[in-house]
Amino acid sequence: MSPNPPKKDYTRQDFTSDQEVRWCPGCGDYAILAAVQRTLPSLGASPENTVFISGIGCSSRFPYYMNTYGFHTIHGRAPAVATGLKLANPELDVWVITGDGDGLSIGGNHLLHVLRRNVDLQILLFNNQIYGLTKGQYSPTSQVGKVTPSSPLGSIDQPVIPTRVALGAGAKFVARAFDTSKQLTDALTAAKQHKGASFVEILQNCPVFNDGVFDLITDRKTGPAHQLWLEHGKPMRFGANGERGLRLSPTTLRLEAVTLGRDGVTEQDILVHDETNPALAWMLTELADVVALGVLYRQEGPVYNEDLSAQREAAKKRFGKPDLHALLRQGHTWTVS
Amino acid sequence: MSPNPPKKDYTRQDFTSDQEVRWCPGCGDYAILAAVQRTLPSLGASPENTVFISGIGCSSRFPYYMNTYGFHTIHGRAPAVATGLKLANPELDVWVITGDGDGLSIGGNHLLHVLRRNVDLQILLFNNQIYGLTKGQYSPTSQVGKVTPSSPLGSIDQPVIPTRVALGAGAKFVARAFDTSKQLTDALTAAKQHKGASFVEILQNCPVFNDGVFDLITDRKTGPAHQLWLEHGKPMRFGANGERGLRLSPTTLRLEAVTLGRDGVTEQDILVHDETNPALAWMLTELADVVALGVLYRQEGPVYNEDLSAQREAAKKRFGKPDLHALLRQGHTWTVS
Amino acid sequence: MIRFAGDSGDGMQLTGSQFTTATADAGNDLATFPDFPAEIRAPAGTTYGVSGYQIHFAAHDVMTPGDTPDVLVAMNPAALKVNEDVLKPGGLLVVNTGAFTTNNLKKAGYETNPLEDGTLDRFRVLALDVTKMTLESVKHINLGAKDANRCKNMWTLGLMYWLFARERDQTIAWLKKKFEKRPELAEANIAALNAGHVYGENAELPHGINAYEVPAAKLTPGVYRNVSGNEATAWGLVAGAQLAGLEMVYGSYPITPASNLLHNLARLKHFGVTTFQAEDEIAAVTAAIGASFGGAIGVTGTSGPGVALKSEAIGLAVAAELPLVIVDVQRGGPSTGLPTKTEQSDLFQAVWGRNGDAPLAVLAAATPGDCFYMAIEAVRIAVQYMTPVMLLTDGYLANGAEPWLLPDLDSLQPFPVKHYDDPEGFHPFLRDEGTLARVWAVPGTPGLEHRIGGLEKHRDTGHISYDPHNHHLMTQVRQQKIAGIARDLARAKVDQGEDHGDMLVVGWGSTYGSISQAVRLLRSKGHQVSHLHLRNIWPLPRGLGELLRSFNSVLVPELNNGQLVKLLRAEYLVDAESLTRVTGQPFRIAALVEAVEERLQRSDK
Amino acid sequence: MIRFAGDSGDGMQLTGSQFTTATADAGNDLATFPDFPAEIRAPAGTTYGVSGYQIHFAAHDVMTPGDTPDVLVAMNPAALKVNEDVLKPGGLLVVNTGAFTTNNLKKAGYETNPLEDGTLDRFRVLALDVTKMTLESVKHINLGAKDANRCKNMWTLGLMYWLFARERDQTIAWLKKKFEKRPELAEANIAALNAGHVYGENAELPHGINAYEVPAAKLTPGVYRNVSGNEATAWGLVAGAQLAGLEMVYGSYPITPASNLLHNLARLKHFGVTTFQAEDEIAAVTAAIGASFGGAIGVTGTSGPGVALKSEAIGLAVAAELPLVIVDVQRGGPSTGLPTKTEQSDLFQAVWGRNGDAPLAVLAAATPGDCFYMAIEAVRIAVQYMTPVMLLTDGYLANGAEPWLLPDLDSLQPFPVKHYDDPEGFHPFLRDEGTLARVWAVPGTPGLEHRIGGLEKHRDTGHISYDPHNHHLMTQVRQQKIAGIARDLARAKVDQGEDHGDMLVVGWGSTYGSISQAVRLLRSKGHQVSHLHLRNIWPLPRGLGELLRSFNSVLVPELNNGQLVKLLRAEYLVDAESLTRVTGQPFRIAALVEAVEERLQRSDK
Ligand SMILES: Cc1ncc(C[n+]2csc(CCOP(=O)(O)OP(=O)(O)O)c2C)c(N)n1
Ligand SMILES: Cc1ncc(C[n+]2csc(CCOP(=O)(O)OP(=O)(O)O)c2C)c(N)n1
Ligand code: SF4
Ligand code: SF4
Ligand SMILES: [Mg+2]
Ligand SMILES: [Mg+2]
Repeated sequence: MSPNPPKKDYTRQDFTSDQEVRWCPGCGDYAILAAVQRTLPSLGASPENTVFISGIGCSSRFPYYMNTYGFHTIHGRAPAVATGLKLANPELDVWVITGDGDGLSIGGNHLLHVLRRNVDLQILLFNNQIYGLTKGQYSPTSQVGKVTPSSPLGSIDQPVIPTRVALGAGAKFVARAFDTSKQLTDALTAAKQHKGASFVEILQNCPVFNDGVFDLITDRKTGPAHQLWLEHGKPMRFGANGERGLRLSPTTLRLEAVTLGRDGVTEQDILVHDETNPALAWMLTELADVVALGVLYRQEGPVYNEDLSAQREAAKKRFGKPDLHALLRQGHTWTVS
Repeated sequence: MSPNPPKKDYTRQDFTSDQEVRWCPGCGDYAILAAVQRTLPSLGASPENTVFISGIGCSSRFPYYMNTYGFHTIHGRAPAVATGLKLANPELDVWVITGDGDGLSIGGNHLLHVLRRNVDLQILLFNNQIYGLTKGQYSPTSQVGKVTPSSPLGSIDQPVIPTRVALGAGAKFVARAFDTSKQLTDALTAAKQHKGASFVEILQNCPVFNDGVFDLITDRKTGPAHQLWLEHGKPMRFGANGERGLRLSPTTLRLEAVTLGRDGVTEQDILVHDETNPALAWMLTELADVVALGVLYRQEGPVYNEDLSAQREAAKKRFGKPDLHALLRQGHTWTVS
Repeated sequence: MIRFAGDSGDGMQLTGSQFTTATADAGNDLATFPDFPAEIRAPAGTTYGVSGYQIHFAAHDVMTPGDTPDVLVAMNPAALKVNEDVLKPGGLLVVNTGAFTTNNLKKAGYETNPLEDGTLDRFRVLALDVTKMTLESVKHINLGAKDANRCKNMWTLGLMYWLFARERDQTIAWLKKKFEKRPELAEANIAALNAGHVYGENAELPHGINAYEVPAAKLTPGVYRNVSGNEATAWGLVAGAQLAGLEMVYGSYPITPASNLLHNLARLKHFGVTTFQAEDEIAAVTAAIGASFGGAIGVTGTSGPGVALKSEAIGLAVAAELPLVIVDVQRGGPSTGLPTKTEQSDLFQAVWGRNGDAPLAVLAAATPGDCFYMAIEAVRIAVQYMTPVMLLTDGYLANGAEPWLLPDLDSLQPFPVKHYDDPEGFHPFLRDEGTLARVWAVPGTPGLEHRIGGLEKHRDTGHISYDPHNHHLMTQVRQQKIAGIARDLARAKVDQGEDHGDMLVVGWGSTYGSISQAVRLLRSKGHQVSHLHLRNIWPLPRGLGELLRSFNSVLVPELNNGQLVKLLRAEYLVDAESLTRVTGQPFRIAALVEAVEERLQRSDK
Repeated sequence: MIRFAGDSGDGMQLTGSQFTTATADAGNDLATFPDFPAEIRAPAGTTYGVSGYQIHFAAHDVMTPGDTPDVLVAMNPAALKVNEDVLKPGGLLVVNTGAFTTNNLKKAGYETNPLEDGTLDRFRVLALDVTKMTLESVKHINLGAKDANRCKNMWTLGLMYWLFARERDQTIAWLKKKFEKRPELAEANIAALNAGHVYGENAELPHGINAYEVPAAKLTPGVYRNVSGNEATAWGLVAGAQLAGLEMVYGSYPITPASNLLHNLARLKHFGVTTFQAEDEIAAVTAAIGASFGGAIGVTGTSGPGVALKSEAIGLAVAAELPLVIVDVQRGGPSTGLPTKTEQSDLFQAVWGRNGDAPLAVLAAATPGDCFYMAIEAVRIAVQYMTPVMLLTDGYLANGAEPWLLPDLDSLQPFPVKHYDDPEGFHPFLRDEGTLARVWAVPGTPGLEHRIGGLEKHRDTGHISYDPHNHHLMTQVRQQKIAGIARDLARAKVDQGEDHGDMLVVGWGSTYGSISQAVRLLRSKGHQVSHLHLRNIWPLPRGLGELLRSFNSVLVPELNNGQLVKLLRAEYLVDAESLTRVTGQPFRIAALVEAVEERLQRSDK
């Protein structure tokens, strides 16, 4: 349906809308917006064929700031709206923007189903472990004990792990990054290149209602000891100088963090990342000392909108040109004269 | 709230209501009903303190046939209704009955959240891989290619694996059985004994709309080769004479089925089931040749309704007797005379 | 009028539909009313497992399946139990004595055998051991007991064909096709069919039972077929999309009695129809909205509980001003209610069931065949006004079938959509001055990149606006746009009778047939009664108020507790009276006639 | 009347509420209207980041925060820009010149400096460099620039206190408490407050600006506090549960402007209140229904979009006949609409927004304090009639505060619930002959095991029933039960004026104050106008029709596009006229007066 536009060299400016950005000063959403606006031109995207679909939340204001097509829908339903859009026009490059409340609370079911169907979309979930827009209630990713206006004595809800929910749903691309990480660009690029539903969790700081929850991971000083950036086929090492790594304990079937050179641990003991192994991805979703970042899991698989197009073509071949006149006359008819 | 009834020796009859059972002849639901009615007396349950909450579907007719309290609610919402009931009266023994459509399609999000919160309930999901009540459309567990009235050219939806969805949600008790399996009783018993949300997937034959989808697994002849009944601390063996087993391939980090005595495989090579290992549970949710049955995963954890009760008690201690008069006068007041 | 009744497993729906086809072939006008149990396949012999199929046919036009059948075929005691009260006194009762075993009698709740205790004396009873005679008729073919027994319905059908002088050819052809792969079954069924017919010819039937012959009805000439409302709706949506020149995306979640809309459309992929079986109703409607945003016509179909779930999202389509068609195949409520029964109780929900001031257009189809035209009209209004349109049908229309004069497709007026593509001065809430519709600019169009959503938009820029005055204006524009649709519509006019008189009976939806027949009867008795049937529920057609005021009284019969009547009273301050029936079944003509006469007498005093 | 306006970060809400408290202490009657931006914290200096707080106080009773302020405090150019049109000509404008930088002027959209270009000549302008004077006043305390700058609002408050002769003690005490842990901040803020006050006393203020003194209002004697609607609703629910002798389960999902109902209740665990923050609105309401099934009073609160999502489940509570209270804190629609603005546009949704005939009771609170009593009434009706009850409030009531005469709790009539416990002849749909309420039998009770659900029940056994006649009866019973609630209610009577006359102004909900004042004004001008304010929307109170017909005309002002007016026309066939305002703001009294006078004149001709 979409016309083939003359190729043009787009810049970040071309993806920036004329609307004033209305997030709180210091909000992590700014960094994510900048990363997306910066990355899109390099991926060959064009403003007219790119669409951002969001639900409701601070994060879901995102489309207004992109000079692309955009739809700020209703709370939790962006994956379903995006699915419908892809059904109408599979040529479009569709991104879903959601939050930990929008995508995992009210919208959890749509996320589950868009992932299992493997509709070709990029889904960016901004996880700030809080409901920002409604002024700071705990969310499905908030830690137990979190004191908020709706949990004055501390939350008793066990949080979900977004990447684990995605794997449980059958997602075929699962990645994680954080708002200010320079590797966010890589994650976005990989997500865009993957055919099918790409799920990217982005840890995002909300300075107003949940300041610093990710500091241990994202801080320049403490970060390196807690960031494990994954690369397919490379040993899983982390630490300021890559001095630590992950090993599989063969007896307990659990991953453990070890230090190279200590207790006789050598490079050989460090597990190599295989992004196609679902069990490994599962283990990486929750580690004790460190957070796995980058692409946890990636696996090609049948893409919903492609299968649908194929089925449509097959039907056309099989049933021929649509003929409403004939359709109405299928079965038994009779003539009154 | 609930009175402590005089202990009585209940029988299956005491749990059988006077309503005629209205499932199709040969429906797997009959066997499940019988198993539940048979098992409850042995668990010390009493009709007046037991409640069955269901959504909508053939399976959700279940409560009518139990001589307990029951609520046949609306499509997909049984976990939320049950949560509310437990909040009002934590003493009750509450069972949720749902189907693959009710629990994983429209109700997927409530299932996710009741599992992550770990509300003390037993959740039985009757999986017949079809929408029975609405006459045979494919469901979220139907296999790709399934031809139904709504997928005349075959379904293109990738199915979910219910136990995997449960693990992804953070479930702490995950089991699987099938309608006519005699071990269903054990699974029900374990579910009841577990504190927190117990998720039991029950493979159920729908002779009318999806006859025989589980035959390979449930058939007397072919079954033993495809049923792996798990026992904590025991090697994972299966086959008519237990001649086969599961081994962890250390190179690929995947489970593989092997035959004892062939290629030098011995009892020592067979992995021992550890029901507390989430990664193992994850791998067991989908095996190539065989279906893992029994308790895949069990782990004690904080129980939502208990934490809530504790918090309520703490609040009572801290804030004392409720005094509405004083409450209204908190903060600034003044007198007009 | 004839009613077939038996166990769910007895094949009564097939029998009924074969009889329908044969009757249509005989040139009669007809209407049908299939009535099946809520259980998928209830245990044999129980009353709640009884499946029925009623056909009304006559030489004049038939509007409803009729109140009380003249002939009842009861294949077992339960079928008799459920239906004995509806058979007209003096009517013909055909029973299969072979099924009147002690066990079956008990299951049906009979203490004594009604065939023996005299309770059936008010009917002409034809008690035959159909089971035995069927088995006889097929014993030369090598069949299992079950398959042989299954031919009972064809034996019965054969007898009825004889009784009503119907042709067997088409049923024989159908049986051959159906059992192509098992010719022995085809043979057996045909043998049973013929045996039943022969029995009628030869047997000495008791006094008063003999072959009826209903002469052919005078129908408009043309090609006919039988059509159910869900078929006609599906085809109408396809026709509407073609007339608009658009692809269609149908998002739905199965629900009785709307599911077979999805089934019908799923077979039409080659017509540019994409069906999407969503995870729930909310995903179904939001996917349809996404599709409309993408430039296709988004359609979603469901029944009452599903519409309730969709109401927040429908509000989004109202605010974003996107085209959307919502088909509500109404069923008995509240809540799960009576899922397999019909009702007209979602009118309030359709017109007013949303948060905020969220106006949209509401249409209602009057007959199964009318669903075709109303579906086209729904698509037209949606795309021409950039608005959601709710199309109300119901379980009775959806499953009931009627002979339908096939439309001349060339006579349908196309309404091609041109998506907007001019970047000059563009913003997404630019409006057409006439229709007040905003432009439909579609992703993929260079230079029209824009953002829409559920927040209030500024009238002149399309940007988010919290400006109080602008919100007031936009609220009014949304209302005026919908009210303005009435300009496109024909003025209100009566369907039958004069445009003034003693009483105007105002109906909507599936009561068309019963009201129409009742009014015909009343008029033939000399009453000054007219009938007006509303197809446009919102906005109401121009001139309706005047028309209502031209009658001494207004009666509004509805299969609900009084909904349209409130709308009319609020709009026109006319003292319209309500007549309600919430039994999950259509109005009985006699009851309508009686209600009208009673009121006319009352006002005479 | 005074309006404080500044950047979101300027602390205007705190300033306003302190001024409110001081004013209440001075014995004035008052009403407030906080008005904050939709963004959590919009960039400084922009017009959409302006936060306002308006207080109306007077010696007579005050009903609304007033139309046009007499005094406007504008802390920056954006605040001036947004508010300059509302200040009364000749009103006092206080501006902080320190914030009138070129950059800020540009951000606010001023081309030239309004302080210099003469555009403000119509006001009495008091242009002060508040920033500079504040920094001066706190420089003896060792503070960072940011903290020092933040004291501006207290400086301004001090000046206002001087202008209106208010006491500073209570604000000083409050500051000490607030900054207990950072005494230097307390000290600075107090210093600024005092400095502002001193400035007023000493400065040579321009001609025409001097200390106002508003004498104390004549209020009913008693203990007062300020209360917002969401506080009063929360406390009323708790009181209702206590009067019923029940535990309460409040299921909710956060949504503006209902969230702080959840927050308020979450602090009351020791009152037997369990709050459950659900995963969405559907889980929130179904959990509340589950709790009611379990014998507690289930309550759920939300705003319009949330009610839309809950509508299917509310139908279940109607069908299962379980008590349930739904609080709808209305906001601007349709769809996401204007989430932080007020509106009364969910009335249709409340009364009719469900599938099927699904009647329930609808109440509407008139003032913040009234929320307390209406919440109790909602609980009473829910448990006495075994029905869902919808309580309508709105964003204006929810956040606006008014002085509230504290209720005498002992005078509230208890309505203790006794759960049913007699197995003799029990079935779950046994009804009370008077109220038609079914019995409330609770899991855990021996001998009363039973099953309920959304399918139709038999009237005499409580079992599932597909019987047509029974469905008709049950539909009617459900309707009669709700209609019967009117027997319990006081007959309709006017709130102000005679029970007959030229015009009756009928209002509901948060327009109470403006209508009441407008009618007072009209009556003082000699017009025969009365005011009736509906708190019972469904069923309507007895005698309402007669009353409406006792006036020559009826006007229904609503903050929506005309909803109650339709209900009244449909019910009583009275030609009630609609007056609408959908600006997200309360009615202006002058506009009401004008609208009424215009109509009275029209009918004189
Ligand atoms: C149906 C509905 N329910 C509730 C809301 C209120 N609401 C808006 S955003 C939000 C949560 C936002 O949290 P999240 O998705 O984490 O986004 P964030 O603001 O943190 O970026 C809620 C509860 C709504 N707009 N619509
Ligand atoms: C809101 C709503 N949507 C749809 C339906 C229709 N419906 C009833 S049961 C069902 C699916 C049942 O499937 P499953 O849960 O697998 O149960 P089964 O009948 O197979 O036991 C559907 C779609 C409904 N009752 N309510
Ligand atoms: S509230 Fe938090 S998430 Fe929302 S804009 Fe402000 S800082 Fe960002
Ligand atoms: S349709 Fe299938 S699942 Fe439903 S009752 Fe019949 S056999 Fe059982
Ligand atoms: Mg968040
Ligand atoms: Mg199923």
